[in-house]
Amino acid sequence: MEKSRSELGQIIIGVARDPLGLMGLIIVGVIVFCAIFAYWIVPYDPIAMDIKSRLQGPSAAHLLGTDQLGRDTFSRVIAGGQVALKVALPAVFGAMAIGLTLGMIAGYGPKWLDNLLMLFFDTIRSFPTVMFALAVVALIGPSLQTVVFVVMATSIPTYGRVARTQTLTLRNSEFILAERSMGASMARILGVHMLPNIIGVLAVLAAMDIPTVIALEAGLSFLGLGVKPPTPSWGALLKDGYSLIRQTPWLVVGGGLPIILATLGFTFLGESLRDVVDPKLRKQR
Amino acid sequence: MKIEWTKANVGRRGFLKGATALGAATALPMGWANRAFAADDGVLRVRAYGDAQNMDPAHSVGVVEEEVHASIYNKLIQYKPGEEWGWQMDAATMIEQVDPTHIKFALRDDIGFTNGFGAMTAEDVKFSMERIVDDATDSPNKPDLGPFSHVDVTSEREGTIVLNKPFAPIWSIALPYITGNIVSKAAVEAAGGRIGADPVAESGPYLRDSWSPKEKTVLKRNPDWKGDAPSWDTVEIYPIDDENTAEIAFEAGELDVTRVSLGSVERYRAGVPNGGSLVEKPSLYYVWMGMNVEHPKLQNQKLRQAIQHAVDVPSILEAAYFGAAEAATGIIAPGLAGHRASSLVPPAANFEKAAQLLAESGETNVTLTLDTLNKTTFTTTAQIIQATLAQIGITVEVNVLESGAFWASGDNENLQLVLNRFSMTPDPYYATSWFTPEQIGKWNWERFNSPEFNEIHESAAAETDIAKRAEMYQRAQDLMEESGAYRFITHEATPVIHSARVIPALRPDGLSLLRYFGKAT
Amino acid sequence: MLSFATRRFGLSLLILFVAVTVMFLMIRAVPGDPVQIMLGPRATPELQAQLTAALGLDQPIWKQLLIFYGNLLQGDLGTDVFSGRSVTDIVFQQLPFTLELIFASILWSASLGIALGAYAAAHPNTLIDRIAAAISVSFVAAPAFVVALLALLVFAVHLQWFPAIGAGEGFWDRLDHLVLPAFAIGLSWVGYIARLVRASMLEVMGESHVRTARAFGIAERRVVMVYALRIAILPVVTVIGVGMGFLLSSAVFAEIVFARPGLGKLVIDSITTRNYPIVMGSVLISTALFVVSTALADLINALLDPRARTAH
Amino acid sequence: MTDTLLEIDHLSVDYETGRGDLKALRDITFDVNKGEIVGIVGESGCGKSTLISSILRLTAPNTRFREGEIRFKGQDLLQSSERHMRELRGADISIVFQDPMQTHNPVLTIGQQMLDIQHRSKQSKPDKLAHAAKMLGAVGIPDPEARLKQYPHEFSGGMRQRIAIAMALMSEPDLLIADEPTTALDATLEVQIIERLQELQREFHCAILFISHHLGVIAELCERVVVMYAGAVVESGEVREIFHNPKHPYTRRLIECDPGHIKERARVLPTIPGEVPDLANLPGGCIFRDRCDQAMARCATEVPPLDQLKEGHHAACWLNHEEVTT
Amino acid sequence: MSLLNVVDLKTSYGPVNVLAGVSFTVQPGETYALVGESGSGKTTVIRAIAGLAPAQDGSVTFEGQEIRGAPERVMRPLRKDMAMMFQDPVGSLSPRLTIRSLITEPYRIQGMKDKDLDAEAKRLLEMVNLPTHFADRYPYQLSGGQARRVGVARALALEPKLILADEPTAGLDVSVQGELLNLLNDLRERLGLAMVIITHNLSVVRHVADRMGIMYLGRLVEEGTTETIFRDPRHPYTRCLLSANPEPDPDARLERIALKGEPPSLLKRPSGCEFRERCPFAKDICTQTPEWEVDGGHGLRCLAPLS
Repeated sequence: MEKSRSELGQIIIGVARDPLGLMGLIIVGVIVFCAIFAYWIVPYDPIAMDIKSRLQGPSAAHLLGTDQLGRDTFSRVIAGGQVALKVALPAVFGAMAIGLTLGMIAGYGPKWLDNLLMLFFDTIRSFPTVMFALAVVALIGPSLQTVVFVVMATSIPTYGRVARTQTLTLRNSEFILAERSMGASMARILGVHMLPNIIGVLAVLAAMDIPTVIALEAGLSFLGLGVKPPTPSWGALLKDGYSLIRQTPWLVVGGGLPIILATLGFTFLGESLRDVVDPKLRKQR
Repeated sequence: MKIEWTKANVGRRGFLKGATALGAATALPMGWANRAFAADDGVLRVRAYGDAQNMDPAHSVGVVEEEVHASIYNKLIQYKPGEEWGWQMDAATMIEQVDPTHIKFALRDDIGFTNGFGAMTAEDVKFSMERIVDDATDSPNKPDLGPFSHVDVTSEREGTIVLNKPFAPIWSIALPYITGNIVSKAAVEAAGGRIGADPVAESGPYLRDSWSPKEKTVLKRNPDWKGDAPSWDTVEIYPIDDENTAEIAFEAGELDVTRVSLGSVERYRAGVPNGGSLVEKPSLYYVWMGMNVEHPKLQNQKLRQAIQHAVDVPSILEAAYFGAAEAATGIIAPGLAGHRASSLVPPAANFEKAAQLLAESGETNVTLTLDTLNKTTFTTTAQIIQATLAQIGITVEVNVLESGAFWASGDNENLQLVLNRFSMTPDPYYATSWFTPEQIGKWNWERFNSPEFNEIHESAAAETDIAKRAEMYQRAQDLMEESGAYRFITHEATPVIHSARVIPALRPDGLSLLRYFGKAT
Repeated sequence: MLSFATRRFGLSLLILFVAVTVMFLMIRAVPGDPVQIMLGPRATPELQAQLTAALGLDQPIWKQLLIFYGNLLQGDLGTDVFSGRSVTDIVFQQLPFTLELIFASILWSASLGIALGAYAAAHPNTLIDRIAAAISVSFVAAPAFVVALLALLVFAVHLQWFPAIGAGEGFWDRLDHLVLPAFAIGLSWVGYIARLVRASMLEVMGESHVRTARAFGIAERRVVMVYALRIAILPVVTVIGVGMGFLLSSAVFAEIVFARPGLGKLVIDSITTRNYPIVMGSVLISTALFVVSTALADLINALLDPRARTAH
Repeated sequence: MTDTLLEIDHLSVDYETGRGDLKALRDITFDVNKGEIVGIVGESGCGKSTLISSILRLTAPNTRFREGEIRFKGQDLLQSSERHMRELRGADISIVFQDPMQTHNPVLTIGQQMLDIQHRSKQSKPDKLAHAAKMLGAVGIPDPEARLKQYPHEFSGGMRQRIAIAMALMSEPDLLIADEPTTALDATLEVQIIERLQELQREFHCAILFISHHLGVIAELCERVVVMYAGAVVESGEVREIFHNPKHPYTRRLIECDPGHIKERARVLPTIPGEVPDLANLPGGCIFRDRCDQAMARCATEVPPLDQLKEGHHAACWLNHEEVTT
Repeated sequence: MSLLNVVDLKTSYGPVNVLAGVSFTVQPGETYALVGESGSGKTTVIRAIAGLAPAQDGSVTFEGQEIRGAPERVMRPLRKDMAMMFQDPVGSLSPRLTIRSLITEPYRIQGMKDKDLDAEAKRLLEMVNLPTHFADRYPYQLSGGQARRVGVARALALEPKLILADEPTAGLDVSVQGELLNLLNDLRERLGLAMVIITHNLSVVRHVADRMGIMYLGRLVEEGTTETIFRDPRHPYTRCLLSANPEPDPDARLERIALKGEPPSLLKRPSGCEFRERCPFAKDICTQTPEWEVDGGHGLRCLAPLS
């Protein structure tokens, strides 16, 4: 246990040494902080309406103005971070966990299972996301969980394929053969020896995927398939902002800025993470 | 802060030209998109919400298709553009109600069908109307004709429309709207009884020149049209359902006429770009919140009444309709017979009374779901309802549904609260028909079951005395409201902007009557 | 190579079959009824029953599925519920608009992305590399519909450089109409591709054959553009192939905001109106589009990479 | 001086790293005459790769040339323009790398790659291809014209290494650097390559700087040899001299360790215990001291200079100083 | 009873016959070397023995028990007695595990939870002459020689009877190579274990192996005691291999026998004697297929043996 913590510590230190990585770390840190403490930080209740002071421009009282229901945009942006993470984290990590499991099984298991899983992955991938989302939303109704499910389902193949490729590469590597020669079970090989070597690549992929997921939530919101009102999601902000862009451009700014910031943060973090985690690069150090 | 998207002086063309001619000033009026306004090309560009896919009036699915049908076909009578509902002669030179069940008409002799299908005859009128009520046609528009029986052809251009019983909406719905379109009997029969995406024979002032699905429909002047010549040579109809896009297209000079969103009204009141004008029309739509009286949670009438009083309509109008719409008093819009001057429950919420009613109901810890469509206006409205009901301690969860699922709510017995909006034709008969007991499980989502209401709906349609008829419909709406199943919200409004070169011809509810559009000189 | 192509084709057909079947079952499980939507509030029970029967919706699902496949084998996708037109016609009428949009978007975003990525990789850790990275990355998550709308406001209304709506007629006009939508949905790809190319370039540049090329004094330009880029581009081709599916989704937004005809819009409209024949037709075509584009990517990869050619 | 081709003169090279400067090469001095085969022997971490990339000036960005000169035909390469270096690479100085499987671009045909490296030639394309085919034939690739159209992966490792040699010799360079060209190959192929290289060297009269850790190969191929250890030259001289009369303990021990050297079956083999010191954190004195069984007090404090023991034989060890022997 | 008995072992991947029938035996405590060019199938032999590569035909018995194609259930208890060492010293160590976990992995796999794993790790590290603080290091922090020793420690953890070692000195500097071989030799003597060593370095074989087999294209072409083979190779291929080993002596000019060309593709095995086309001593008779003949413990597959 202690060793893995020290490795994690090493990774964090490695990321923090890289200027872009540090920037990513800071941005992500701020977003996570705001998400956790959203309801203590926000100047106003993000769902409290004040119809009299609706559609106000940015001012000292309302940094990013108010929306059509007189809700404080800044507060909604802050609280929206929580929703974004509530969507992105389970979706991305869920997809990663399932994709990883299936991908490793496909890569390590028998050929027929590999073929079956690949068919499964390719089939899911072949639906345009929007079409899939529409059908699912129509089936189970729009909500946070639905968005999570749609995003998760559509990204499983990506993780699955990467995990499979990695597993295929690793399965003939000498250390796996060595484990097999000692009689290690499949579960042990996959869990103890493959997983730690694959998860790094997938974690990087996941970090870079988080902003894409947030943007996807915005897209679904635009089509009216996003989270339930009055939940303050960045996507919902963007959608409201979109329909009022001529009157109140700050609403789009409020929804768009955090997404772009989050993208920068997670991407920088992800790329820096890759540099640190990649053993090829680490050896050179 | 308000950003004005004023037009820049230098367009792309101007840019290029300016670079060569070194005279930026000369380039000024050459803006790229200005061509739409600058050149009087005789093309009227209008926006529709959707694509007119079917050229068969019997299978028309609403206003989008009717806009084209009304231009390429003729009816005995047409709606009159203007502020008041009314009709004018079209294919008929004479039309009169000889008794409550008989209407005599005579046709003009100068209307002919294209593709060599000859002059329009009374036989065509008979064919067009009778095929709609014929079961074999599967026409969704059959109910519009009500108790229509048949047409007696008395001569080549004369005939009598026969009803089974009196039917007041014949003048306001049946004849000037979808079911009134006259098609060529010979042409339809030659086409095998069904018209598809292309008209088989046209007779109106315009001919449908081309249709690029989801892109545009082009109407061209009918050279053989003998009536009043339309002002525009060509009409291009663009299907655009996104209001923002339509407004931007208008401002970019690519549309002459479009309905705009209520949120933009304030901005356009201050001035319409390119010298255009804003026309604010009422609308026939009615928006309400319904309560499913059969749902176990909502069977208590006092609870429903408490909810009625706790919904604050002015807030909704302010936030979701941008103050551009008025509160509704019922399902029948102002200007139509049967409109109520005021509702029984005032628009503004009365939380005291609501709380009192809730206490009387004995219900506590009420949690309800509110189903609504996934459009900003509705979700905004739903959130206000959610917030105002919270004030009397009722928790509401908003279910946002995409349209396919939403419109399938009729047989959803688990429906609790629903935010709904129906369209309307200019006759009260149309409005009441959905709330009859017969419609439970179909369109009467509230499962409002009032024999008296049903009785009024049946008899009012046959009532020809306008004052009496109005009274009956007002009573019908009272019944709805008393049941506690309805909280009327608004009839919306229809703000339309048009370019300076257009004199629009709009129905009182703001819909375009393309054949009457004029040119500003 | 041939057997590889045959197997790839067989797999594509299988994917197509599974995908279409799944979508068929899924869309049927969804509440909603085209008859009700079509007839609107005016439906009488008889009429509904008649139409349901006419559309074959009264049959059990498995039978409908069989009928669907039976028709499909004869090249018939069925008839549109609303307009009575052939679904094949409708879908193929919309397809070119979406294809041209997707191609235009890929073309510009991939060219710019590859150029940016290659430049950044050739000059790693320079200021320009960092700036290019920051700018391109920030576009990755810019939602297509917001970009589209802003592009409309700026370039169509404010500057009036490009037309706002529609798809245009004739080659130049259509191209003119493509600019803004292709910009809007391609933007997020620029950064994505640039990053991908940069990473894969850096990897290739570290391989020893690049060192060999340099050791022979081959001009740096040629080393980067030919020796390294040809290999670095391979994963990009795959990503673009897969990306076609995602681009189809983005196309929906561009088609809504720019009031363009297209498959994306058709899909949305047909699903929300439960227009089953069109849903199935467009699912079939868009899945086929995806399947073909991934297969094409594999093929291009095989052409670019002689190792892949003999490996299979 | 006229027949000296390459002079490495007191060359010191560092790598800047996060842990401080890694002193990869220190005070390297030796030279290569025209038409001569010089071997460089050393185990992992001795600085062979740094030396090669320094000569070609194809160094990593964190490389720092601290001191010294690399003179090629009298001109200091470290001061030359990048343009001049490019002119030299592949023309006057060419190189064969260690791993034949990765030395060619996998997506270009061998013919294309052999065309590209003739970028300085004014010949027509068919002439260039003919020249390429001729070279392939010279290194023993059968049916060279047809094989020009093939891709690297269609050749075996041995063939690829021969192609690499053909490419390196194509411009008739004055200096060929061979960086462990046979390490990745089987013994049978190794001899084939070495013999081929000897033949070609006689034909082209180029000098070869042959880097290898395989003492047998060096002994067979080279005339002179430079022994490197941990970034420094410890001994250099005639092959025969070095192998028969090594003057540095490292050289001596290295030769002893080679099992090929021990003719009779020995269950216990000689070794050099210990590890190469950390170049980022160099101990003072002689770098081999920790592993040397003859180390003295002086070895811990002073770096032994590379002394000339006799004509053409240099060694850096205090043992060779007279005061020790007395 | 021989410890390991391999009889006519065959492996093919699709049309590629990697092993075309290999037979040999290893006695307890004996070191047996398999020698040949790359692609001759050496690695496949020991992987097939350990059940890591498929073997479609033939028989492998370990202590009298048939283990070819045996399920892992049967194999696992046997793996205590049969350990493997791999070519790549660092690459054969699971990169995310500490050295302690790595060398005690066999105990965990065999379910020996009652062992004091820390103490075992210490014992094993000491056995292979590595400092005990190495237990907390990761593979990438080790040099090739150190990693190699970790591999040895792990292979010896359960005190096996047989070690299958694939190129145990590959990638090692000459100065360290001896250390490893000495260590193995030392342990072999102390623990009495038998070894199968694969290598292409003949100099190494001479010092460590009791007997050796020479492989060509997935078959043994010659087998015998190391001494006889070095002294008197009968197969031309063996002779070529032996002569192809450059000696670290500038004056030693071996009478080198040039081997023509490269090994043929396994997909296109030559007819007759498969070495014929490269053989400097080929005769007309070599168009016939040679059989494996054993004479006084010396096996040979050649129709025109050297005397």
